[in-house]
Amino acid sequence: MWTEAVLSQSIWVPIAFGILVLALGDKRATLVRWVALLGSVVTFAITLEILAGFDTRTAAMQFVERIPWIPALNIDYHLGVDGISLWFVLLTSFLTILVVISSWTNVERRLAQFLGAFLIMDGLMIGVFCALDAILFYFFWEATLIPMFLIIGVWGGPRRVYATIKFFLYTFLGSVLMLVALLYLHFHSGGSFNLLTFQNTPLGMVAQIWIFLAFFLAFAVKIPMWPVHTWLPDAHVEAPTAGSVILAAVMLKMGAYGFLRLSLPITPDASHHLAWLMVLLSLIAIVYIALVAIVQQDMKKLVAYSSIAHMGFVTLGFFVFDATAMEGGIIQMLSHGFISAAMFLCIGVLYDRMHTRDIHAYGGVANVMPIFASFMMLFAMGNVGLPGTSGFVGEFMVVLGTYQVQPWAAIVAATGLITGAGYTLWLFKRVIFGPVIHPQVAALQDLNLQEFLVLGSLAVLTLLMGVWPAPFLDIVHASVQHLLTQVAVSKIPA
Amino acid sequence: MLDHYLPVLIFLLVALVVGIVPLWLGSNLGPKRPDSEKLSPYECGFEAFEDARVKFDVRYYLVAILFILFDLEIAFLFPWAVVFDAIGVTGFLAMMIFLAILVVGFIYEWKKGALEWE
Amino acid sequence: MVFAELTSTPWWPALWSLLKIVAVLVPLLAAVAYLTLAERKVIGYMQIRLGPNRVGFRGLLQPIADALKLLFKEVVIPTNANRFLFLTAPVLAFVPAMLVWAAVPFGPDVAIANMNAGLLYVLAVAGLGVYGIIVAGWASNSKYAFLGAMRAAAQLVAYEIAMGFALVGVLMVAQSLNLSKIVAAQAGGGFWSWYWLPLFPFFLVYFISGVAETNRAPFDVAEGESEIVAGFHVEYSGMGFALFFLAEYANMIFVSLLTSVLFLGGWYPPLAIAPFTWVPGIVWLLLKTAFLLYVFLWIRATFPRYRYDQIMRLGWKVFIPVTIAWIVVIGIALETPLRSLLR
Amino acid sequence: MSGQPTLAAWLILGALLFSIGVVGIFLNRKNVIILLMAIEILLLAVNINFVAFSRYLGNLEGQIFVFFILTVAAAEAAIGLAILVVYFRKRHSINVDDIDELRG
Amino acid sequence: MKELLMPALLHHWTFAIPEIWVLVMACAVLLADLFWGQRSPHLAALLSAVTILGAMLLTLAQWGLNGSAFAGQLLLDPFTLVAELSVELLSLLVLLYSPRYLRERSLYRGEVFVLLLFALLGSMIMISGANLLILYLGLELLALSQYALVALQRDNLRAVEAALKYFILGALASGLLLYGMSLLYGLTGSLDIAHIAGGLVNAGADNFVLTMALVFVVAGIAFKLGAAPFHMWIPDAYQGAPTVMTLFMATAPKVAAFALVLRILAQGNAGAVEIWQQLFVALAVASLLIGNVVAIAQSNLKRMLAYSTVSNIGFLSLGIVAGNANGLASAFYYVLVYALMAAAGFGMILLLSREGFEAEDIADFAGLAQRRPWYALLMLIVMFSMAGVPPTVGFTAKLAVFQALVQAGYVPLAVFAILMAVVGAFYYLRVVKVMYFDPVPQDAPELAPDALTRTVLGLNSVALLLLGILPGALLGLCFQALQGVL
Repeated sequence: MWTEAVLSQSIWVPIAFGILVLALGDKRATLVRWVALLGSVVTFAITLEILAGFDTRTAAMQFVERIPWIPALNIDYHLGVDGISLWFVLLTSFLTILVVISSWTNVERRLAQFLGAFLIMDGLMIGVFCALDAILFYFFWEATLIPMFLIIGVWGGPRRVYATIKFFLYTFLGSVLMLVALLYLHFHSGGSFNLLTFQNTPLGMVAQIWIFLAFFLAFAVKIPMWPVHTWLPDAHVEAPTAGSVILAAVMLKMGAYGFLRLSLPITPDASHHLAWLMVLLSLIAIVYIALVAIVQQDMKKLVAYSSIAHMGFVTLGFFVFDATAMEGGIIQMLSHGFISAAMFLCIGVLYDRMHTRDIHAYGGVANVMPIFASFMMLFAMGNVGLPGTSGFVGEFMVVLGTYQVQPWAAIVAATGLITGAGYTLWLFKRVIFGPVIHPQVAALQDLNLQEFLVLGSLAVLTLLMGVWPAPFLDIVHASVQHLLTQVAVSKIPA
Repeated sequence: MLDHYLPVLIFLLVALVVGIVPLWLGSNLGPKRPDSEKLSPYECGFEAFEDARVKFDVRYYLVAILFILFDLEIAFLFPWAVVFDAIGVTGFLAMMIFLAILVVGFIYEWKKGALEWE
Repeated sequence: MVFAELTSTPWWPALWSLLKIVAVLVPLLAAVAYLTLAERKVIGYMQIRLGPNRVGFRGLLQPIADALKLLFKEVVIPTNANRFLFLTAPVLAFVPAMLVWAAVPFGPDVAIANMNAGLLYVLAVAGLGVYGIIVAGWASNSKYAFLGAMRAAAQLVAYEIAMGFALVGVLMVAQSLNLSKIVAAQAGGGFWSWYWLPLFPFFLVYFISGVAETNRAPFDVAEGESEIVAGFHVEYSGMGFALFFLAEYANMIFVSLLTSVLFLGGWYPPLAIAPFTWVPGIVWLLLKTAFLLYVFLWIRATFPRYRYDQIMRLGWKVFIPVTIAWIVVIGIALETPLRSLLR
Repeated sequence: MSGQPTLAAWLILGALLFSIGVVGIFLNRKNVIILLMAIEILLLAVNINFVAFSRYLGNLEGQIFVFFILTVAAAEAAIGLAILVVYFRKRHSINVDDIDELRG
Repeated sequence: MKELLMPALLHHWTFAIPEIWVLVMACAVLLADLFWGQRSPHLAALLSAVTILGAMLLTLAQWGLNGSAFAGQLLLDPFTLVAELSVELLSLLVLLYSPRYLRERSLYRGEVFVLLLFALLGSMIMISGANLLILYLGLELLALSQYALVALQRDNLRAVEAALKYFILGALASGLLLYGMSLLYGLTGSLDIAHIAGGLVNAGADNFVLTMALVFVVAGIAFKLGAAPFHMWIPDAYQGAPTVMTLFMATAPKVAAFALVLRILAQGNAGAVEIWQQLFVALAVASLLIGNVVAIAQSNLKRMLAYSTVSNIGFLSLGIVAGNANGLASAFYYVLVYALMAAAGFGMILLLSREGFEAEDIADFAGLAQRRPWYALLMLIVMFSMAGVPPTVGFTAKLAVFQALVQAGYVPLAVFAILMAVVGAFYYLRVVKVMYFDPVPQDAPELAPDALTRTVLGLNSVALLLLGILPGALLGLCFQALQGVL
């Protein structure tokens, strides 16, 4: 019984720990830290259990739990994972550990609330990836906004209030229309809220397009795609490091995941019909946003824009309807989860010491922080997508897959790779290399234990995925195939 | 039905005539020698210098409110009393309940001093 | 023949009503006039003095003289008074005092208008009289008039409730709002079957309230010559004053008559045996009325004026509880075998 | 019957009175007492409707309703006036335009 | 023998026993306070609590029963049970919230509790009434008690002004409702809800008059609910009234007003559903627009919550627009949820207020998260619940309403409403922002919360969260209740 509800455990255990941490209060800081760490580790252990028991041969949902939740509206508490969602569950629970460790010393104010918020976030985000009921999905989806709103607003930078309200309203506005779409589907599917039922519900083209657009708004804002991305740089710049990590590494993935779980299978015809738009927007993100990133003076803003550009590869991969590209997109999501998290953590390391993110304030960091510089080098390479890092695998697969379907799009995307290299390496050069100009930089200390642990584990993963991506792909494979079959079949009633 | 009230209408006219004619007669037959003293309001020795309608005791107002309420209870009692025989025990009990509630209100007023004048 | 022709014309009902009205109104005004004389005489004798005795034989022409005097008096309208309202007020007081008579039964089905809702009509019209008083007090723009009007209104209102409750008791037993039928319900025997006996508390309350409602001593604080110099009509002279005066006395007579109708068996003789039954019913009714009027005067000569708070206390704290309690008693009685005592 | 007003006539009277009441509430800028009177007119208009319907339907329920409306109107007037008196004592005005403590 | 003792009119009077109990006890509390109130100041409050608890027990004791008392004038049906239980619960909540606030303002008097009980009685009668006259009497009993409650703080000009405005517009609303009732009566010759429904079908009723009747009835109900454009009294009354009274006004009476919708419109005028549906579309659009947009400009929390009431009534109206059992059930659920949220919102103001100080400005909440993190968290739950963000109960309420609306085919209206929900989120967020992101002001007054209010508020807010996570039971109850009567 206990092991059966493993998905529920992975959702509710961190939330319970979060509440416990809140209850412990800010005064018992050490205890709070250890309890939070325990919570995140336990959660990760539970998600590992899922991985261990996962059957890669089938595209069906596994570890399914289904009990009536709101019987009056036929809403179920319906959880399950397949190859597409499994990695994100693990990514979430893993990154939460890193967040807890990285916040070990550098959060002074309201520590319990800070860690509590992240633990609760952990559970809610896992919930998003596990939910198989539309309302449950929406429930977790929206609920994640509250802790993130507070994380940015309370522990953020000087313009945090503006940034967090913008973040909240943008994403809220984006997602509410999804609710209408879900309700419409509910009505047309004969009173069910089961996402799997939705996937089999015949829909006319017009309805599909409307629903697709409603979903698109929700997911595009979250990913974010150009032109609804403007909340992201603000949010990242003002968010505390840990907030940026979760935001970039997990919350953006929720949007992409939404396309896979909802848009594509539920509205396949509309997806095909509007694929040109998606590809176009993805390319704009890859090219234009990358150009925007180059001119940024703020390190975090730069990485934020680079996130948008990288997510462009993801959406590109999804909407060319090619197995390689789609798997590439998923791998890119994971890889970006590690690398963007790492980049933000690196910036955090610097920021904790210098309290500025202005690129010009740095220079020659390698001289005083050699270990840090090595790590950052690795992550910068990953961000650029050099072979041997996870970034290479994802982007290469996307471009390759796209080339087979739409060669010109692949060519445009490839130029994005070059621009990406440009801004990342230029950033790296200006910050890490060169002579030490500023006296503050000269006084920098290298990584401490926590920072080393965090960056080290991410570095291992980046390299592992870069050199041996097969196990990651194995898990994804069956589900992607299944999804593509679904997308290929028209749902328009004859 | 309405025939019963025709005399009342006529009576109303007659009464108006009987009331207004003497008034008119009086004001024509009587002398008209006004002077300022005669036309000033009655006072006990000092000049009447202000509008007399400004203030009055709020208790008059309280009485008025209590009256409205009680008078309407009577409006309920009247039809009830007229058909007392027809409505039987039920009607009687119903009105007793009503009166009981009324009495509760009455006791409240009494105890709160709404009926005191000094 | 001429008569038959007359009664068949369409305006006959109106003419007939007019005749009846005149037949009531003229004696009424005469009665009012002589009631003023009677008042002075009766009180005079009670106080061992003669009363008016100069005009006419033993002063019998005194009311006529008074009327003429008032007619030729100057009508003074105070400077700051509201002229229209000031002149309207006496009419407002006078007209209802007359109108109530439309419902009075002088015998079985003998009335100007024999209404089914007669009692309701009486209550409604009588209630209008208070407007005359309030308007007079307001329009005069005099402190005394205003205070008198307020007092009068509050007092009228307080006693109206008790009066209403008393009437409810009558209705419960009589089962009709028609005044003729109420009298008829008291038939059958003699004075012991009239309502004054079983409804004795109501009888008392009703009559005393009647005294209060007409602002008569000892409830005459609204006029209170010695306190607020005639109260609401302090500013009135000549016919304006006369109309208030007429209204008050007409009301006195009316209250007496209605008390006779409701509680003293109306036109029925005290004993339904030979010598009494020879006398016409109307005579009995007028005799009873005259007796009650005498009581009015008697009370005035005997009792000192109440203080205002005493008046209010009597109305609110004695009469209302007593009447409510008696309604319950009567109700219970009617629901039990005791009803034979009432019907 | 020719002498009797028709149902429509009564209803029009009711509607007119009702309109006067509503207009009185919304257009009156002077005195709160007038507002209270407008409310009374409103209720009386309703009463006319009820009585007219009751009479023409030969159904007593409407008249019973009128009794209750009258009572409630009295209670309402009592409370309304009480509030007004308290207000006047505090504000020394019953001018409608002066009721502006709360706004936004 | 039985016939003699229990004549037809009194038949089945036991079905009305909760109402009878509250009436008798209200009178008893009045007298008890009158005679012994001086010596034992808590008597009235305690007795009132006993009364409400007793009423809840009596209501529960009738669970599952169906019937009607007094010749069909008071109905006992599933809706009556659920709705009465909820107004009793809400009144109890008000009672528990109130003592300290009342004591500090010398309002801790028997009258308050008696009026509260009478208001509760009025609500209960509105819920169970099945006759226009009975509904009207319940309505007025409730309204008159409320006017008095608001004006009770005589030395507070704003409270008295609020009472005055509330009174005038409330009386106008009664007038409108009555006028509509009179037309309904004229059309059908009956005051009885069931007969009206039948009468309309038989008469094939004159459409113009029927439309007029429903316009007036809906306008009257809209006034009582506080739906725009009939919302003018809400901001002033909410802001000016003593907060305890506001707390009450925002809770039980809204449930009762919904009962009017059910009884008069859904049951009495089921045949004319298209007419009142359209009217509620207009009300919903106007309420959502005005409530959400104007609320943004408010700096006074009570006033902001008042406009939020208007917007919430807009959402509630969406369920009524759907017109079927599904829609009304969701609207019913919405109103219950709204009442709980409003109770918690105003409860927070109560908690932070002290003698001579009302924590009613949004600025008074500045930095609350640093001073009292738990209170801030509770308020956060309330605000997000009002904004309709999961996992709070506000989300499930909006969900229920939207699903009914979409099912009834009003997708564009649903989209509009949901966009308005986002606008609404903005001003709720502002409160959260002030509590969490703003610094504690220098001259912030001391907080002196008391244990009772704190406990009740905690329970109330946690309920918002728990019901949000596990809404199934309550929602199911609402659906059963409505399906049982329609």
